[in-house]
Amino acid sequence: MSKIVRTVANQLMAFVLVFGLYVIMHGHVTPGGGFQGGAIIASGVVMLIVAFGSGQIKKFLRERRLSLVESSGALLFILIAFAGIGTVFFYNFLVGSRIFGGIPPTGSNPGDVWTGGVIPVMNLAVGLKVTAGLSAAVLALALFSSGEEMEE
Amino acid sequence: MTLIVESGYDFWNPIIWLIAFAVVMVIVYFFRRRGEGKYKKGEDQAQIFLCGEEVPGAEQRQVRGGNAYWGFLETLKEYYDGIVRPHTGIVNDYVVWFIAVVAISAIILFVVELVG
Amino acid sequence: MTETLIGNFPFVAAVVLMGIALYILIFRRNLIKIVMGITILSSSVNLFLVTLGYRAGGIAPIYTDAPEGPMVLPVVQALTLTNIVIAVATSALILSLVIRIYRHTGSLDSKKSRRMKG
Amino acid sequence: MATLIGHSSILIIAVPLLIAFLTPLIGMASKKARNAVVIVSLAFVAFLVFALARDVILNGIHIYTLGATFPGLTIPEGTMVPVRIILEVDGVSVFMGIIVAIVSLVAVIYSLSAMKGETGQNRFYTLLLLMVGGTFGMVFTGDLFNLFVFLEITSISGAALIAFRTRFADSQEGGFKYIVVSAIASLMILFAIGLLYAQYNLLNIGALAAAIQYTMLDRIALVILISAFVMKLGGVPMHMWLSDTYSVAPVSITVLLIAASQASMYALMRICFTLYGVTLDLAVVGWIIIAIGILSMFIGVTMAVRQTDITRLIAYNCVCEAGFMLVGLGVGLAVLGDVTALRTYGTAAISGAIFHVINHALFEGLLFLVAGAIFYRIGTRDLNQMGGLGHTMKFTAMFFLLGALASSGIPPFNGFASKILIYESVYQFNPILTIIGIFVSIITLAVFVKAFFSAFTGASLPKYEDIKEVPKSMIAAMTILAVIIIIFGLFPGLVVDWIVRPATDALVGQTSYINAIVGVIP
Repeated sequence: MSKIVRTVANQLMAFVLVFGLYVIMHGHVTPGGGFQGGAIIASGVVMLIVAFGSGQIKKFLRERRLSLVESSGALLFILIAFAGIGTVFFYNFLVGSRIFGGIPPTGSNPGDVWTGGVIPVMNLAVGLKVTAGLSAAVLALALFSSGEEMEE
Repeated sequence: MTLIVESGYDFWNPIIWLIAFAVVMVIVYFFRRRGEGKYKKGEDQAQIFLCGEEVPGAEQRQVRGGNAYWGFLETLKEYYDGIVRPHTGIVNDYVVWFIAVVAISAIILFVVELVG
Repeated sequence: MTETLIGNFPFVAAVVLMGIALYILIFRRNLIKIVMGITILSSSVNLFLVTLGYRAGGIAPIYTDAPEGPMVLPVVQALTLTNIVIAVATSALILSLVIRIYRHTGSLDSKKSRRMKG
Repeated sequence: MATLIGHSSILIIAVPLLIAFLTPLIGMASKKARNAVVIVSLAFVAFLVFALARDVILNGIHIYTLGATFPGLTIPEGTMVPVRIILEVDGVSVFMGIIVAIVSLVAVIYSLSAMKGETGQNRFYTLLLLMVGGTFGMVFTGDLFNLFVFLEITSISGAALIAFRTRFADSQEGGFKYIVVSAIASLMILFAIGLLYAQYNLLNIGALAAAIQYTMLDRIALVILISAFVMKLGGVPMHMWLSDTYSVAPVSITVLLIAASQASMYALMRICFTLYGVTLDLAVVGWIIIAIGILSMFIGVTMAVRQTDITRLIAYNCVCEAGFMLVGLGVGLAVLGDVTALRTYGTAAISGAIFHVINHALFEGLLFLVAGAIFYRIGTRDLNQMGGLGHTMKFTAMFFLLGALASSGIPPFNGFASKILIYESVYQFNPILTIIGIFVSIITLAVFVKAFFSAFTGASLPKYEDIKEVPKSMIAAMTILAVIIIIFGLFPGLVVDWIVRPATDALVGQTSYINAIVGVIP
């Protein structure tokens, strides 16, 4: 792609990242969540692939790192679920604690980010996994169609 | 007691079967021993005999899997022609069969409902 | 009559979409089109589920700055979201398989690229 | 220990998932550590399954509500219906759990040497553990939507595993067919779940079973559910994907695919017996399932006769064995409303079908492992290329013979024990079914005689003279299955009393399943 496209894509990526992170971290009070935010960031990666070509992107989005991030996201999710096992698996043990412990008022409310217990943390974990997983999948498909293989 | 499988009609106990099997095996062994003495290893008796012709090598002698049951498949050729034709291996046909089964079982279910 | 038809329009749309998807899956041999058929089938099921949860005049089931009034059912929306996530994974996997099939056999036709039958 | 068993139903599902995402991280550091972790975790899961099975059979249904303040809280205060994801483990569930536990352990042990030369083993073990977790989830969950999710997890990871060896074009095609068929089946299942949810606003199987009315929409949902699950377990005429996928997957995965198919069989049982139960039109639905079963038996075995690819031959035999289970199940379903018929032969038919499920997983698993061992050594699955392998691969030949005899229902192996249960009970329902069954068994023996003789007997061919026996871990995996087959064959009464009978009672006793969720209805 031309230099203009590449420059614009470069600048836009920052906004895409911010928006994706916003959607991930506000998943428990507004529409959105880990998957949606992760998909937004991955679509930013698609934009970069279109602008720069899959060969360029492959150089700094290594599969090893993506797989590391993906695994740790999934691991974080499951570990949080395991952490509640003192009571019951998936028990929301953070409610009332200092991290995301606020209890939202019932009924219509302006929305408080500092609520939800483990749910925002799980959203973050899912967001990490989906960002890495979808980027890897898109990159692999792009490399496939240009005739290369992803390195192991 | 717990060694027996009851089917509501009859029972099955493999231990009894094994005992019977062992008895039969002992009888078979006696028959077999009667002929054993005449067999001599290493002589022509132990060789393959093919009407005096030279015995072909292992590659030619082996009955291949594709040749087994040739007669069976040849006799039932019409049945097999009919049964192999639907196995096209095309993924679209798999979907067709699924929808056909849904449709046929739905029709059966509703027709029986209306009749009965 | 017309009112019930308009009220049930989303259900009709879901069924029509399902019909289109099944048509594609049965009559289109191109592997990419089969993937599209599966995606459309998934969308039709999603539409059906979301419609189930609709209550007349309902708003989105989010309490953040929610106006007064009834809300639509959130459970089916959760089901739909799960299905969307699964559909993404499925189509990514199928597409990568299609590319590999194309590499091996040089064809995207489900009849020409088939190697196993009988 | 009591705490461990209390949480075991979720641990059985969650530990494979946890280890699945841990394996890539461990695998980057050391391969040996990764293999050890995978095996130890699956052994731990198998231990939990057996402990849970003992507890469930002695103390009754096991409930686990995710995210509640205590596990038994199915209906929280202020709600009328179960709201959370609930795992409900009864006799059938633990029975299926035992199958999955055995099979997954065997598959991993076999993979250790079978997959040694492949690239991307980290991903292989991740997907394998995901598939194991998904299969466990399918059999333990008490929630219809959750069943769908676990079905999809199993299907997606299964398809990726079938196509894992990217250098074979056949594998890619098999994976493609599997995922297309699975995706369509699962989406139709979700549609049917939507139909049920539209009427009752419930997703929990127990609560739904208490409320179900058998309306017109319920019938449509029933037809779709039955057809989709029968497609997933490979009943004729929707069996064609099965031979294409089972024959090209790495064999350790094929063994898991069999377990996944049996989990679909479990789902079919749940739908017919627990969810709809006596409300449905028993005779008609029973006969539909019997008809599919008879077709599967007949077409499966006759197609197996003409195969020259050894794994395809065994795959068609799988279709045939699935037919036996469907017939037993259909007969049991057809007489479910009739108390005397149910007591005289109905429960025996269901027991036979359930017993055949575990036997099927064992002996077909063994046969596939043997076929994989042959492929590992000589690099082909074509029976026309084989011959005289028994001279050098003695153990493999023995194992094949054992699996073949068990599969064709030759006494005293386990296949005979379950088949005789089906024959004798089905005979009282309709004698023709038994006659077809015995006929099919005879042809099954003929099929395996062909396979055994063309692969293992005959003079040793010059090109295979220096073929060695397969590595130890593959032998070990096959030995585990062979030993279990022999034990099940010699003591079928114990197996029936300990695990099959509780499973049958759990299937027939719909009310206890419902009461465990919604409480005793006054």
